[in-house]
Amino acid sequence: MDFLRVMGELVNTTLVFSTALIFTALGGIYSERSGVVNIGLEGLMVSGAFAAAVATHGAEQAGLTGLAPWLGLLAAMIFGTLFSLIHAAASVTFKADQVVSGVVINFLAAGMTLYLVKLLYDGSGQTETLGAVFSKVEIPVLSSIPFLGEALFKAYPTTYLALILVAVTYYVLFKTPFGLRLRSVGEHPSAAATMGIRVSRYRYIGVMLSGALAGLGGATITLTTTSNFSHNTISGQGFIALAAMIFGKWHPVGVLGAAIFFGLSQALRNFVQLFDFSKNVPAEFLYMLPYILTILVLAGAVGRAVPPSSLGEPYDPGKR
Amino acid sequence: MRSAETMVELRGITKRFPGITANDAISFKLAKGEIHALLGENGAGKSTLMNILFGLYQPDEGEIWVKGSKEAITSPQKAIELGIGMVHQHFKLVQPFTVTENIILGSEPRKGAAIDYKSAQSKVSSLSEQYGLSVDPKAKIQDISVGMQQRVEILKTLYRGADILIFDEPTAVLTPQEIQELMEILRKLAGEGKSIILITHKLKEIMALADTVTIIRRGKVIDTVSVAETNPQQLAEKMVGRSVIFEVAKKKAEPGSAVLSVKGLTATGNRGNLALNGLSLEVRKGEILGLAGVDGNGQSELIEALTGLRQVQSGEIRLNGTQLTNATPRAISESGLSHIPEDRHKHGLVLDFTMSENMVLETYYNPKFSKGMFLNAEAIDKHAEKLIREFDVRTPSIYNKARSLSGGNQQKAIIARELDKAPDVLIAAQPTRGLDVGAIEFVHKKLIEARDQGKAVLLISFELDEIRNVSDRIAVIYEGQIVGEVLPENTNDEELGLLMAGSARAGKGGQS
Amino acid sequence: GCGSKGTDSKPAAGGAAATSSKKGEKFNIGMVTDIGGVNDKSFNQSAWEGLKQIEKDTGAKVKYLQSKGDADFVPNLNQFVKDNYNLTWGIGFLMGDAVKTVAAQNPKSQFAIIDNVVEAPNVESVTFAEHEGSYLAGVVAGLTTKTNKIGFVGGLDIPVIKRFEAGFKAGVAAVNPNAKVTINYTGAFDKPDLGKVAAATIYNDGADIIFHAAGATGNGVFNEAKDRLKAGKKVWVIGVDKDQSLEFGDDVTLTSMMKRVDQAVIRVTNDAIDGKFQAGKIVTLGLKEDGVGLPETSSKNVAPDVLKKVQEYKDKIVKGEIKVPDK
Amino acid sequence: MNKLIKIMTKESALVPVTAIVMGLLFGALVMLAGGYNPITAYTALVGKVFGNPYDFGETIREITPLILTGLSVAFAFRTGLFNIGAEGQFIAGMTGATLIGVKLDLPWFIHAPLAIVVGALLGGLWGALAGYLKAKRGVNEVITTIMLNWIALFLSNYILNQFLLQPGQQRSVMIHDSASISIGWLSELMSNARMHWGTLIAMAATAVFYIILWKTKQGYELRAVGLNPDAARYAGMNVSGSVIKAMFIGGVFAGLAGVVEVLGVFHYEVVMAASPGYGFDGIAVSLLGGNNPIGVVLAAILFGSLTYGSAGMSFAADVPPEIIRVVIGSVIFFVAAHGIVRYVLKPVYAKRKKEEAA
Ligand SMILES: Nc1ncnc2c1ncn2[C@@H]1O[C@H](COP(=O)(O)OP(=O)(O)OP(=O)(O)O)[C@@H](O)[C@H]1O
Ligand SMILES: Nc1ncnc2c1ncn2[C@@H]1O[C@H](COP(=O)(O)OP(=O)(O)OP(=O)(O)O)[C@@H](O)[C@H]1O
Ligand SMILES: [Mg+2]
Ligand SMILES: [Mg+2]
Repeated sequence: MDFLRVMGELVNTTLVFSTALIFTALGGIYSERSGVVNIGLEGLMVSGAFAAAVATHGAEQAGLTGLAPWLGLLAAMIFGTLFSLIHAAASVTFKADQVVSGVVINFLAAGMTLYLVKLLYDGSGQTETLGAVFSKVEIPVLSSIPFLGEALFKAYPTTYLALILVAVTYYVLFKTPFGLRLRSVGEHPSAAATMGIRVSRYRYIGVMLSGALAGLGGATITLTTTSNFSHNTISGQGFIALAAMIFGKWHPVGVLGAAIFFGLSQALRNFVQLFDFSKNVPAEFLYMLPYILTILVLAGAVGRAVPPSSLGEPYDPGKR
Repeated sequence: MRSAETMVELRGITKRFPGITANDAISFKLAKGEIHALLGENGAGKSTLMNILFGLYQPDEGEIWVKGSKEAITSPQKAIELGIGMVHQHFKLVQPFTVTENIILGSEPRKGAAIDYKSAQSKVSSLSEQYGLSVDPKAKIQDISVGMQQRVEILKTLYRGADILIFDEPTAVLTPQEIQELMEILRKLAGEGKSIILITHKLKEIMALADTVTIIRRGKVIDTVSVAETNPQQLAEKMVGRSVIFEVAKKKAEPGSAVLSVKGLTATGNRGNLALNGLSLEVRKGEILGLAGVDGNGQSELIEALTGLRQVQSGEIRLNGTQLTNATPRAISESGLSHIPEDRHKHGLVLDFTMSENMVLETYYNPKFSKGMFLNAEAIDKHAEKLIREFDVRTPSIYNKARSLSGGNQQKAIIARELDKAPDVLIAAQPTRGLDVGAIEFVHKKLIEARDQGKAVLLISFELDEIRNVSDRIAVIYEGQIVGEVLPENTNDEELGLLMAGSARAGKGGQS
Repeated sequence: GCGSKGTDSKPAAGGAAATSSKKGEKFNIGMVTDIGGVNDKSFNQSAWEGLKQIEKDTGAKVKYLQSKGDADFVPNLNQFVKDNYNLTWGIGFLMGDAVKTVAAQNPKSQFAIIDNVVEAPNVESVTFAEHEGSYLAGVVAGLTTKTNKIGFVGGLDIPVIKRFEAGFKAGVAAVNPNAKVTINYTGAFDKPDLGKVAAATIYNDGADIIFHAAGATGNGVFNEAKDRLKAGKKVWVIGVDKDQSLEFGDDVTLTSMMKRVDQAVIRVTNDAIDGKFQAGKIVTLGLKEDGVGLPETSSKNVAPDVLKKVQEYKDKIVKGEIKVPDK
Repeated sequence: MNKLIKIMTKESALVPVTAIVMGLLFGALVMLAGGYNPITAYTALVGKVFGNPYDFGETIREITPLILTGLSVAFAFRTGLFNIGAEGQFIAGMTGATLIGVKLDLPWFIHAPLAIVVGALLGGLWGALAGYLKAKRGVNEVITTIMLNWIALFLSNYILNQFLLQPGQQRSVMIHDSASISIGWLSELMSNARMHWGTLIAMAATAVFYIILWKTKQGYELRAVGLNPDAARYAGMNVSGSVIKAMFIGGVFAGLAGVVEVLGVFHYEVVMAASPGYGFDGIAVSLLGGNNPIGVVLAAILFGSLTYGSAGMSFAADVPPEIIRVVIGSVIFFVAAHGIVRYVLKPVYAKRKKEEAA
């Protein structure tokens, strides 16, 4: 086995697994940096995966083959944003417990999307299989560099988009007035309020961005992996993204690292099966590998993650 | 008093909260260039009134006039537009942000889509020069002293061009030096034509600084007087409605043997710095040792080391001769040490527990309050009833949450709990912070009573008056060491100030 | 589902459309699915298609209940029993114990189960000799591979799937001893992402054919193959349970190892309607009974000489000359 | 009766009841939009739950594990921890009970209790593991519990495959009858519904939850740590110990849920392709019940009845059962966002005030 090539493929596979996590965890950052806990990421991913499947299928039917997956992404962002409004309304306007509200999102998304699938597709439990999904893009010249070419320059457009969004998020959060205000609202809402910042508005925006990005994350899975939407298209990825967000310390670059780590440990378990020694290891232990690795790394890592100070606290100007 | 232009006029402001009228038809006038003090007991309604002026609360009745026109101040944004700035009782600063970020938040200079940090920093620097408010624009709030934080708060308002400044208990958390500096700053601001409302419990500050003072009691204006025409005694009486003794009456201490002895204590602080640097001290039976010092010289670390909340690297702590170095908080507490903590909300109380539950926070497991693995609710309630009666803690019932009590009453409850443990040593850290004169009087009385019963009391305070009035002996801490010991009757603020500033000089006559 | 429009699967639209003269008029047939539901593109769907066919042909009333978890099996079966359904199907291996319990408690009701054996006087069990069909898939793969590397992607490492693996490996070995079969169990039947990456790993390793027995996880295998095709690299997938070329297209589907669940359901149900229900019987459908096998559409992609070989091996298995291992 | 109305219209009861009604109404709207008849559907749902002894018994069976996983999540919440790991603890409990139930052969009065205890302990240990990582290594419990869920799933599959497998089946060997906690006579009474002592265990667990938290020294510590860890440390409590203990006790509750499913319902454990989901539902139950033991029981009853009844809905009214998740989700939404409910109830309050004034 050509070692370089195999390593290249390992990185490549890692990125495939990481992409949806990056989108979703970035979304989580916007919400939680604004002070709103978001365990509804799973549900938001579900809504995005659903919308992407439906929209792409629709576009396909309309003959927009090339454009179809892009329309799917767009629809996922819109639908995810709309869905996240439920969370925003409950936890910002009505000051509901944010964890509860996140659970609501997960329930509603799971129920609603499948119900809609059944209505839209004649009682079927999943959407039609999509033809017009994303395929890997090879970047000319670069993709023929040994190792690096295989590792980085043969990827889905969504992967490139995710990486770009990491940079964009970093810029937005730490360089722009919007980011400063968003973070201030999550750290100390009453301080922000006394500076004339509308806490609720920024929290709404934070949650809606998380909806849009988690929607993208869900769409990624539909459009690069499953090619349809069913009850198990999203099964736990949202929670892993939540973990990635915490592991990444609510920072876009940290999140990128965490998502890549989770992706790598998933990819590893497949690669291990190529080697003969793995025959002597019970399969179940290979399946556990990613999760055990995560715990070991976290337990060994120094420094606790400090969440935004006002995370989870509804802002009530009258409260002291 | 100048008969200058009126900047703010409040007419008949009334604000009701469930069960209480916090402001009852309050009228008030602020003239240009004036420093106008607001005086009143805890809960009198001062903060509420100012929060209304700053747009955080809406009044139920009354009118607000600013610079001659009637205004509806519906949000802080509106208040800022009208040139009103407020430095809150509890600072409104974003801890992980830099000084600059905190100041520009909400009105950031831009370059393209991004914040123009360069011009922001230079603006901050020039402002801070103009008003003599020195700050490090790049430092994070979490890394700077309280005094510096307050300067940031002031800069925030100046940055927005405020000419009406509200200060809600600005000196409660400052050291004497910082208070001096702040007074200078306030005078300077007034001199530049800014109008200032100052809330404080410290009559000395009012006398030294204010032009006019308005006294509020239970939501009503009692009187507005010119400072030139009044004196502290009169102000205090107007405020509480009875006469107040300022000097605490105490008989001379009769100290016995050392109960708490600390030798060569070394410990690191939260940021890895050497916070305690071979510190030694002794507290004797029947005396109050006052520990004076500027904030950040190791006081907090010393308290934590003594109470088992911080590990020390070397040195030893003995209580009645028993080794308690690096013992657990419980072991220390059981050996006879009680602790009135500096931060009553963080350490002193579980705010969402009932008062009854809070009164056994350190003793719930004693056979007195438990049977086997179960709690004895009856005994716990009885205990709470007793303490609350004895210490006059004002709460509707023992089943109310600690959160619903005022700061003064919360503090009384903590003192009751700590003294009830019948300790040999009592550590009282900033025990009167934020309390009104009446409450302060009560706390001081209790500390002296404890001393008279033969307890050893270690009083840590930034208030020099408090240290000098209450202590029998004063030790000064500087950079993790005791740099001097003096007797209160033989010293003055100046000498203490010098010691606290680190001018190494052995205390005279401290070894009585 | 299945790419085909108009699969009428709105739950129990009822047999109202049936004309009055049909033989199954007063006959009610229930079916309990596992969590996958009747649109799982796998055995549940196949079984339901069989029942829909029955409804059309005989006018019998058919209805299904989808389980939300293992605990639902028993009450769902009971729902049909209590409504006096004439025959109740339990679909899938997992339903074994539930069918057994409910059958014992309701000796007067009739049950049938797919993929598992329930020994009870009122149950007919239908199982399939997956290893026999997989053997033929192995023959196709062994003769078609150009790289001598072949992959197998399984769902859970459980006896049924082991039968697929064992038969497949034996088939490959019989015709191409040099070919290496890489085995990958993904640990899930519902994770296309895992299937996709497993396939990518195996294809990257040089394999040009993958046989999957992994339910929806296998969809990922197809997706990976399609991805590669788009990038100009031709690889094959061998589908499972149904003729998956109908779903995923001829350009990546070499052939499929079909389990004719629909046929089995139709046969047993028809017997029941005709009053010839073989209660207590255990039927194993292998190559001989056409319960398993490769679809007609195989001829599109499988070379004629390979198909000829397949026929030879099939005959031998049917005659009993070859005994296919099942684990 | 008047008294009952008074209780029902008290604000504490009125708000959740209204929230439930609003959730059901929202579900009805969704059904209408999809072309289904909500009245038929809800009638079928109620019929499925109360229609006959069998279904009523099965509804109780459905509710039982939800109470336990709900308690598990609620207990951790009370100590300031978010236990997403009830799922894994549930599986650990199942596996423990199966191991004892299959491998040992003892008289019933030892066997069943032992299986229960071992399962509960395993669940507890699985929880404590996350607690330990939080207390000693500072790892966020949300991450570890999510990871431990997966590890539990695969580890349990490994144990089943390796030591307990019924040859040719995808599940363990049946547990010995002596380990069963099914109640034969009651099942017979309820037309074979799977009744078991686990329901009693769940009720007992509810009482234990209450007693531990509000009557014992330990519970006092746990609550103090949950509400203010700094003050707890100041008061000499062992904060990291409390974190571990709380996760352990929470894990015991979730483990018991798994135990009763094995010993009372299935009598074996299957090799699972995916988590059974009781732990995640436990989060919803706990939150719906306000992390309060009685609330948890009521929430589990609601949750379990709706879930079980949804099969009736799809059987009799052809409504896709997914809709019930929408209903449950919106009930929780309205309970959480009680601002909306209060707004809706405003006229009621106004009227009451008038009456009182009169
Ligand atoms: N948000 C609130 N909700 C309910 N009641 C409040 C609220 N804020 C203030 N109050 C009531 O208003 C009264 C006045 O409180 P306020 O904070 O204005 O007092 P204060 O004079 O600033 O006291 P202190 O000297 O302790 O700062 C209090 O007694 C309290 O009962
Ligand atoms: N959320 C609240 N609801 C009702 N009353 C409150 C609330 N918060 C505070 N109060 C009341 O406000 C009054 C003053 O409270 P406050 O917290 O300002 O006390 P304080 O003396 O200023 O303490 P500190 O300065 O230490 O914060 C008290 O009488 C208290 O009962
Ligand atoms: Mg105040
Ligand atoms: Mg105060």
